[in-house]
Order: sequence, then structure tokens, then C-alpha cells
Amino acid sequence: MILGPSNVAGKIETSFLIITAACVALLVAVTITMLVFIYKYNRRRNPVPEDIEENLPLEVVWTVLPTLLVLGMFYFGWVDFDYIRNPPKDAMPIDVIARQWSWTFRYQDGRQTDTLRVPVGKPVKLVLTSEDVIHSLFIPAYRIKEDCVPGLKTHLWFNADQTGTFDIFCTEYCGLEHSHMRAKLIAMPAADFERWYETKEEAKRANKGLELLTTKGCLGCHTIDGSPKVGPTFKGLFGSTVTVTTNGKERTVTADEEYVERSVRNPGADVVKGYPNIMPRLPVTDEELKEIVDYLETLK
Amino acid sequence: MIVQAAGRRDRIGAKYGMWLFLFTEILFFGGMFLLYSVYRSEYPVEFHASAAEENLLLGSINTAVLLTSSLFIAVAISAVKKGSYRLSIIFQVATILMGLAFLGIKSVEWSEKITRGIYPNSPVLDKMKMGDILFFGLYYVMTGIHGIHVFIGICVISSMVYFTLTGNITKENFSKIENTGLYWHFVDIVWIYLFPLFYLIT
Amino acid sequence: MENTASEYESFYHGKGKYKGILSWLMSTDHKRIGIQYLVALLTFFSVGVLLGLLIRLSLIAPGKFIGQETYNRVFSVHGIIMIFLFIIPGVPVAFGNFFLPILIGARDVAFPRLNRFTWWIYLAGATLVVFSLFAAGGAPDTGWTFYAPYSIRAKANITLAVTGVFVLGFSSILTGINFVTTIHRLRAPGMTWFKLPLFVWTLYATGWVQLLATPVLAITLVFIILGRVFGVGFFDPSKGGDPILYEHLFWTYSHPAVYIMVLPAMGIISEVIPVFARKKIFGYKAVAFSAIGIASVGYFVWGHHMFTSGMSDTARIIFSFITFLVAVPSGIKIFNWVSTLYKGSIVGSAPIYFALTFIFLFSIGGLTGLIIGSLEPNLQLHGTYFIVAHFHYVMFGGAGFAILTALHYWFPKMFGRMYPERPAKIGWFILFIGFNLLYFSMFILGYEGMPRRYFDYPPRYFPLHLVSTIGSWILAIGLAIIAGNLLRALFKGPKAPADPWGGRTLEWTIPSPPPTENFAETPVIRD
Amino acid sequence: MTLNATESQDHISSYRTYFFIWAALMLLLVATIAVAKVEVSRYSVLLNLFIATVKAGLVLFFFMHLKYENWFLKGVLFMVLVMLAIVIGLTFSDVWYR
Ligand code: HEA
Ligand code: HEA
Ligand code: HEC
Ligand code: CUA
Ligand SMILES: [Cu+2]
Repeated sequence: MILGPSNVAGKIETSFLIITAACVALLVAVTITMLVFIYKYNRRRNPVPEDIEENLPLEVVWTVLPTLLVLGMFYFGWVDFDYIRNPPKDAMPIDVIARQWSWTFRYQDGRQTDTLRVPVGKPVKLVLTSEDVIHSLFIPAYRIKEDCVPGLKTHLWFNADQTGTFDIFCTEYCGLEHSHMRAKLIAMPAADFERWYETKEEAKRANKGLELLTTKGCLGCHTIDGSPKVGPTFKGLFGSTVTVTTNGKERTVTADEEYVERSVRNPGADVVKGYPNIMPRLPVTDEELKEIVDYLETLK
Repeated sequence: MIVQAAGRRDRIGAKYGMWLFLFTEILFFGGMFLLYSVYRSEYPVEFHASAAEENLLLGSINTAVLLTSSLFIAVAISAVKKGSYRLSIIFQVATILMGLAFLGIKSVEWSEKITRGIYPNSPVLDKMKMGDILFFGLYYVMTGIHGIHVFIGICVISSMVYFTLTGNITKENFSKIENTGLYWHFVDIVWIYLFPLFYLIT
Repeated sequence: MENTASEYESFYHGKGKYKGILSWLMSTDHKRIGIQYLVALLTFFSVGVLLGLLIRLSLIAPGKFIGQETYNRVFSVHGIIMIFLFIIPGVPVAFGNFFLPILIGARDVAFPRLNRFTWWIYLAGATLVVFSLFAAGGAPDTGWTFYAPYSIRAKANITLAVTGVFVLGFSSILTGINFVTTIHRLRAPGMTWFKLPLFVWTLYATGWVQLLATPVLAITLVFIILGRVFGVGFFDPSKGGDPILYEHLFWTYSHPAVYIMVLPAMGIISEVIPVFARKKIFGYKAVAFSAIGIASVGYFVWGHHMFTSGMSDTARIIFSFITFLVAVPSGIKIFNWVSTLYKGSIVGSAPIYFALTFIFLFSIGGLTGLIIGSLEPNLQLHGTYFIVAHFHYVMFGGAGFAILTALHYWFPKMFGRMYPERPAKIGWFILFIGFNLLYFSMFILGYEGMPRRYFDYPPRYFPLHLVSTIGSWILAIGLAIIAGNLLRALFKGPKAPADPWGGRTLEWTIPSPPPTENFAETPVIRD
Repeated sequence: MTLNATESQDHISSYRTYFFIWAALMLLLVATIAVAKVEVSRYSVLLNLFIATVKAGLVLFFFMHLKYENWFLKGVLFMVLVMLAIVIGLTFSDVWYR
């Protein structure tokens, strides 16, 4: 607890320190012995070598001792491992969905966010999965990570001890925007979290479109502020004329409702000039698409 | 211990080399058997059902064909060692014919499936259950790579026929054909395992 | 490379059927093949090194320096070249080819023509890989690990590159077969197993690893190719496949592969230290057997690359346990090397500088390997720069320094020239400083959570990245001095005597450079 | 592990032996199909694999002359198979307990 902002962080840190200390001790021992020998048995100081070919007891000693040593190290890496891997029954489950290149966190009540909010002092279990390739959720401050594998559910758990905002990184190479596949973890006082969690969906309604863009991962590649990312920006898109490549031929189209729908439903059909044809076909229902279109219309 | 004298061939060395190569082949196919066993343990029911799709008759005939070809090449090698080159050539050619027959039957099986639309990435297959997709994927890949081995074997034996004809392979110098035999038998052994795994687990 | 004064003909002058470049490409002489490999390896190494410098340059500050698409390709190609084209073939094909037959008193390897063929396959594979960098579609951007399903979906020239690696694997297998057979069949009379030089022992162990591990890589790559070309979805979850199985198969090869890199390197160190300590190696048998020990235990630890992959906890515990066992034979080697110095009479020539540095750097690399091999710390350190630091310490600090050792130790024998030692030592010193600046900062970075394969990073990592980049320049200067020194000596150095170091193994009994048939008559080894 | 030069003055198997082996293989083939068809129990798959192993053994030992080789090749072959088994076993320690 002293060693990190969550229960698991402290445990991992302890085991890291113990094992590292053992390694440093070994390294120092080997290096010093070597340096001493180099100094003492230099040609100048010791012109006549003495052939010592072997020494069985010594060989046995430095086979057996290191074996015991490494078994000890293995043990210290293992002691709390079961604890770290097995979430308590009452842990609050949160689904984590990774995709190229954004995160979605889904709470039990179905609400989805792109920032992970957790209460301090309550165990949280993250259930990880991915929609496309392998990603990995890494919370450096908590010293834990686990891969998000498509078609599989993996998990992590922790109990935040301190409030604060921490980085979340993707640490499994997943393509172009891997370096930017980051998010934030906000550990909030339990009461604050409660309040946030109780907030009614309606409050968010207003921004349903933006909400969708965020949670569906569109903003992993697009922006709403006019700067291009992997894909073109959404700002000013609606109603503008776009040069696209359709079936290898270039043409210009006006970005209307139908165009946006086609872009989402069948991203490869019209590929915007100057951009790679990498947009995935994401699962979006008709209503959701409608919301998105409505929202895009407002982005002038 | 043998020191390689100029120009003299080290027959035992050559044989060792071949065996070492076969060990690598064991692990090469081992990777596929690993996949097979994992997916079979994950989808036992589908594997069971899909195996029924296989044509047991053709598969059994093919097994017999390959086993017989193994006999032929073994005889051909013994014949060389005994100096009866004519006999050896006859049996080598017979081996090749058996190999071709094997590939022929295999292609009948494949094309029968392909016309039914079952092949990797086909619309029909992709609509099937996960276990089925994997089963047929493994079927095509494993028998396909095995088939490539058979094909290579046929090519090599053909050149052995040529070497026997030209007197390059003799009673004293038969490493080449001996090693070819080892290879051919190995390919046979792989099939001995493929056969139950794909045809008999119904 | 002239050696006209001597009465014998060195292998550089041996007459063959062919002239000019063909006399090299068509040669079955293990020495010529070894030299060709060496040239090719160093060429690829230089390319890889330039890419490494580019990575560092781009990481000098957070932000877009070369752009992320380029960056992804650069680190992938850097890894692919360094691993598959340089360090895995590395010691065996260059120094193994040249010295294995000489060390056991043979005229050539068991299958000289196969050896030449293997060299061509290497060239073919390398060509494919290089081609994949420039062909339309762009260089691979998957990292050297080609993790599915990304590698199956990515648009770049993965198929080409993977085919190239497949072909290179073939070449590696054939080298292994050739060496193992050679060691079994072609030892000179009296050269019993326990009289074999230790370098031969490590080549023997390596040969087996090449034989038994590489095929697994081959079949894995075939699956990738089939996945890309025919849509066979063995690793595609939407077709029932299991991506983690890819990792199992890949690491079943790629962990043993790290011992392909480092075992022969250890063999070189075992040769060099006794020569310059002026005594026999301490605990010959222990060192010999530990090579076999590393090779065999090392086959079963691959899962330590997958501690956070979603693998079962049971498997994690088993793999971590076996991982720790590998440390024991490695330790035995280290301890015996250090003890060899005891009561020796150490001559401070250039090769031993590199050899002793190997011990130090490899120990750091290996011991940090244990830290990340522990279950809990791995949760934190996997996928961070800590890993990057670990493997550069073992690969560059270990295998790489062993190659530098071998270059300095065998240079006179291979090229018949001596090099001046002063520049070599100056270069060594600068290299050593640069190396530690460059890679030690990465340990700290990784500990602080900097993920690998990131081209852009939060500003708090900036200072250490800066140190690291500066280290890379210092390192470059050191390497350049060393390379320049050797290159100059190649043309201008004084002629080398048969045995400049006082070595006791067979290669020092014949002239430098060796004659085509190695030995005038088959040596007989007596006590 | 010394191999001496006079080892294995090559064994030439008689055609008769080969023929008998082949006949045995054919019988086993029939047996394995029968086992599968009759569907004795859920162990029939294992039984089939066992029969396959017997067949492979016959090919190895007689057609491939392993019987007449020195212990080295046999030993290594055994080692390779054990290794493969361990690799598969370790993989299953993941697959089964995931
Ligand atoms: C030459 C190459 C090489 C070598 C020799 C090693 C050697 C070792 N490696 Fe390393 N490793 C790599 C190359 C290598 N590695 C690469 C390339 C990667 C990353 C791949 C990627 O993801 O891209 C990697 C990654 C890697 C990981 C995965 C990390 C992760 O991604 O999460 C692990 C985990 O266990 C590991 C462990 C070890 C261990 C325990 C050894 C041991 O063999 C080390 C043994 C040596 C010693 C222990 C030191 C010397 C001994 C003493 C001083 C004596 C006293 C010591 C004791 C008795 C304890 N390595
Ligand atoms: C043998 C293996 C090897 C070697 C030697 C190196 C050498 C270097 N590598 Fe390494 N590297 C890898 C293997 C290696 N690398 C692998 C496998 C990866 C993982 C890729 C992946 O993630 O997929 C990696 C990844 C990697 C990264 C991480 C990228 C990331 O995750 O984002 C970085 C970052 O700094 C890096 C830097 C360097 C640098 C600066 C060098 C420097 O040491 C290079 C310095 C050398 C010089 C500056 C020499 C200059 C001298 C000359 C030009 C003349 C030389 C000629 C002769 C001596 C003949 N490398
Ligand atoms: C993996 C990155 C990625 C993601 C995720 C992504 N897009 Fe795209 N998108 C692109 C790229 C690249 C283009 C330009 C090339 C093209 O048209 O295919 C594009 C083009 C578009 C266009 C046409 C834009 C124009 O300027 O003409 C629309 C509309 C669009 N995307 C909407 C969406 C929506 C809605 C989502 C989320 C449901 C989404 N995108 C998710 C990468 C992405
Ligand atoms: Cu997602 Cu890296
Ligand atoms: Cu490893």
C-alpha cells in the first residue's frame, strides 16, 4: 500500500524489489570477483600461470546454490500471484472493449465511456476483450496489464487505494495508431463515484451523437476539431464536397446523409482521397447511425 | 571415427544427415498435429460430425496405396544393394505410379469437396460452425502439405530412376536411393496418422 | 589479403573451376563460404544499425519525427533484420563454417555442396526480405513477432517478408544438420568428445536447437501465409481460431532461437578466455554439459513471453518455474569463466577486453531476464522498455560482443593480417560507455511504464529517452572506430604469424590464412 | 559416442520380410477401419491411434531399418518424440486450464 496507489501495485513492487536485489547482489559479486582477478592475475603481476583444471566440490556448490537461489526467486515472484490473479467475488465488473485504436469501458448498467472511472476502496474487476486484433491494457501506476484477445475474455482486478488520474496504455502492438491508443483511469472517492454512477442517462442524451462517436471508437481515427488524424476530420464534413475513389475511379461526391451511411456501412466503397482504406466496418445499429448523422450535421 | 578421405563418400554420414532431416520433419508436422489436437479438444462434437463428411472408402484405398508404395521402394532399395538394377528400376517406377495414384485419388476427394463449396474462405464453409471451419481448414492444410511431400518424393524418385539407369547408383554407392527411401517411408508414416485423424474419428 | 611470400597457397588463392566472383559463389570450401557469410552478415548488421539509430533519433523527443507509419515499419524491419538476417545465423554460419572443420581436424564439413546450397538459400531468403521492404505495399509493420491476427490483416508486404523468413529458416535447419553430422563423423583421430574445443560443443548444442526448433517456426509461418493468401483462419477468432495458439507456436521456436544466438557466442568466450589467461578452461566438462543443458531446458520455457497474453495461470506458473531453471547452466558457465582467470597470467590483448565485457553485459541481460521471468514483475514489465533493454543486453551485449570478440580473435587467422590494438581498445571503451548509456536508461524507462513500439510518448519520459539517444551516438562512434580499424588492417596491416596469441587449438597450428585443404596431413590428437 | 568405421555392414532385408511386414500393415489397416466402424466405445479413437503407432513402428523398424541402426538414432528419435509430447503437453496446460 505504501508502495503504490493500489493493492496490487504494492505487492508487485515488493516482489520486484526482492528479486532485483538478489540479481544486483549476484551481479556485483560476479563483477567484483572478475575485476579482482583481472587485477591480481595480470601478466605483469603474475607472469607464471598455474593450471587448475577443475574442482568438483566447487562445481557442485555453484550448481546447487544457484538452484536454491532461483527457486527462492521463483517463489517470491509467485507468492502473491494467485492473489493478484483471482478477483474477489464481490468485485465490481467492468467490461473493457479494445479496438483499433480506442477503448470502451462498459459498466453493469450498460453505460459506456472512454474514460475508466473507479471508486477508491472497492475491488474492481476488468473483463477484457477485443473486437479486432490483440491489444493490451496497461495501467503503469498499478503495475498490471493483460492482453485483450479477440474471441476470448481475460481479466484484471485491483482495488484503488488513492484517488488520482492515471494513464492507461495499450502495450500490445496493434497497428498504426498503437502509440496513441491511450486512455485515463480516474480513481475517485467512493461517494463521488456513486454520484457519477447514479446520474441518469438523460443527462447525457444531449450529446448522444458524440457519446456514440466516442464509444464506438470513431474518435480513435477521426476528430471533431478540424485536425486530420488517421481518417479525415468530421468538422465541416457535412455538406462539403469530397473527392473519393470508387472502384479505382476518382469522383467527387457531396457528403450527405446517404454518403455518411455508406461510409460507415461499407467503408471500402468510397475511399477518401489521400487516406488509406483501413476503416473497419463497425457494428452500428440504424438508430445509432441516425444519431451520428444528426450529430455530424451540427459540426459546422 | 572416420576422417573424410579425399573423394570418398561417408555413407553413414549421409544417412545421419537424412535422419536429422526427418527429425526436423517430425517437428514440422508436429506443429500441425499440435493445432489439430488443440482444436479437436475444443470442438470434439464438430470434429466428430465433420469427419463423417470424408469419403472413407477413398481414404482407405489411399492408405493401402501408400503402404504398398512403401513396400515397393523398400524392395527397390534391397534390389540395388543386391545388384539387380533391372528389378530395382521396375519397383521404383511402380512406387512412382503408386504415388501418382495417391495424388490422383486425393485430387478426386478435394475436387468433390470443392464443388460442394467446401474450401477455406468459401461462403459455404464460413457459414458453418466454428469447429467445422477449423476441421476442414486443417484437413486441407494437412493433407495438402502432405501431398506436397508426396509430390516432392515422386520427383526425387524419378531422378533416382535416372541415376540407376546411368549407373550413378550402384551396389557400392546407394546412399542416394537409401535416403530417398527413408524420406518416402516417413511421408507414409505421416499419412498413417492423418488417416485415422481425419477419416476415422466419426 | 595477399600472402604471396609464403610457399603455400592460402584458400584465397586456391584454384577452382571458376574465376572471379563465381569462384566464391560456386565454392564449396567452408572457409570461403564462411567469409561470404561474414560479409553478408556485417552488411545487414550495418543496415539494422542505421535503422536502430533512426529509431533513437525519432525517439529523441515526443512527437512526430518520422511519422508513425514509418516508425512502425522501421522498428519492424530493424527487428527482422537483426534477428533473422544477422544474429540467428550469426556465429554459426560465419565463424562456425570457417573454424568448425579446422577445430576438429577435418578438411571440410560433412556436406560441402549442401553447405554451398545453404548459403544460396540464405541469399535467396535475404533477397526476399529485402524485396519486401521496397515492393509496393510497403515494408512489414508487424514487429518481428508477426502476431496474428494483426499480421493476417495488415496490408503491408507481410507475405513476402514471411516467405523470406521461412526460406531463411530452411537455411538455418540445413546448417544445423550439416554441423551435427560433421561433429559426429569427421573428428580427427584421437579427437574424442571430451577433447573437442568448447566452441565445437556449443555449435553442437546449437545445431540441435536449429534442427528441432526451426521447423516449428516454418510451419507457423506457413499458417500465416495460408491465412493471408487462402483465408485459412487458424488464428482468426471469427473462424474459431485461437490467436494465443499462434503465440505458443511462434515462441516455441523463438525462445530456443535466443539460445541459437547466444550459445555459440558463449563458445567463443570459452575459447578466448583460456588463451589470454594462459591456462586451460576451468571445469571443461561442466562448461560443455551446461551448453547441452541450456539447449534442452531452453526448449520448454517459451511461455514466459506470454505471461500477460491471457494464457492460463497454471501454464504461467509452470513456465516461470522452468524459466528459472535455465539460469543454472548459464550461471555455471559464468562461474567457470571467472574462475579460469584465477591464478592465470592475463594478457591484455584486444579480444579479451570484449570477452570480459561480454560476461558483464550478458550477466546484466540474463539477470534482468530472471526479473521479467518472475510472475509478478512480469505483469508490470512485459511490453515495456524494460524488455527492450533486456534483450539488447543479451543480444547486443551478449551475442554481439561475442561476434566482436571473435572478429578480433580470429581476424589474423581469417585474413592473415594483424590489426593495431590501440584503436581497438579505444573503440571498445567508447562502445562500452555508449552501450550502457543507451540501454541502461531503457531499464528505468521500462520500470516507469514506457511501452515499447511507441513512437510518441508522454513528456515525462523525455529525459531518459534523450540520454538513451545520446548514448546511441556514442555507441556509433565506438563501433565506427572498431570497424575502421579492422577495415584498414584488412588492407594495410602487417602479416600475421600462424599463432599470434599463443592459442592451443588446431587452427593455430596451420598458417594464416589457412591453405585450401586446411591440413597438409590429417592431424592426430594425443594427450 | 564413438562410431566405428565397420559398423552396420549393411543389413539387407529379404524381400520376404518386406512382404510380411506389408501384409501385417494391410491387416492393421483393416483392423483400424473395423474399430472405427464398429464404434466399440469412446476409446476407439485412442485405439485407432494405437494401431497407427504400431503401423508406424513397423515401417520405422523394418522398412526404414531402424532395427539395425545403433542406439544413437533410436535414442534421438525417442528424444524427439518425447520433446514433441512435452511441447504439446505444455500447450495443453494453457488450453485446458484457461
Ligand atoms: C540472445 C538472446 C537472449 C537470451 C540469451 C535471453 C536469455 C533469457 N531471457 Fe530473454 N529475451 C530475448 C532474448 C534473449 N533472452 C528477446 C529478444 C526477448 C524479447 C522478444 C520480444 O518480445 O520481442 C526476450 C524476452 C524475455 C522474456 C519475456 C518478457 C516479456 O515480453 O514479458 C523473458 C521472461 O521470462 C526473458 C527471460 C530470459 C531468461 C530468464 C534468460 C536466461 O537464459 C538468462 C540466463 C542468464 C543469467 C541468469 C545471467 C548469468 C548468470 C549469472 C551471473 C550467474 C548467477 C545467476 C543465478 C544463478 C541466478 N526474456
Ligand atoms: C542483434 C540484435 C539487435 C541489435 C544489435 C540492435 C541494435 C540497436 N537497437 Fe534494437 N531491436 C532489436 C534487435 C537489435 N537491436 C529487436 C529484435 C527489436 C524489437 C523489434 C520489435 O519490437 O519488433 C529492437 C527494437 C529496438 C528499439 C525499440 C523500438 C520500439 O519498441 O519502439 C529500439 C529503441 O531505441 C532499438 C534501438 C537500437 C539501437 C539504437 C541499436 C544500436 O545498438 C545500433 C547501434 C549501432 C551503431 C550506431 C553502429 C554504427 C556503426 C556503423 C554504421 C558501422 C558498423 C559496421 C561494422 C561494425 C561492420 N531497437
Ligand atoms: C481504424 C480507423 C477508423 C475508425 C475506427 C473509423 N474510421 Fe471512419 N474513416 C477512416 C479512414 C482512414 C477514412 C478515409 C478513407 C475511407 O473513406 O475509407 C474514413 C472515412 C470516414 C467517413 C468519410 C469521411 C469523409 O471525409 O468523407 C465517415 C463519414 C466516417 N469515416 C465515419 C466513421 C464513423 C461514424 C466511425 C465509427 C463508427 C468511424 N468512421 C470509425 C478511419 C476510421
Ligand atoms: Cu492497441 Cu496497441
Ligand atoms: Cu524467451
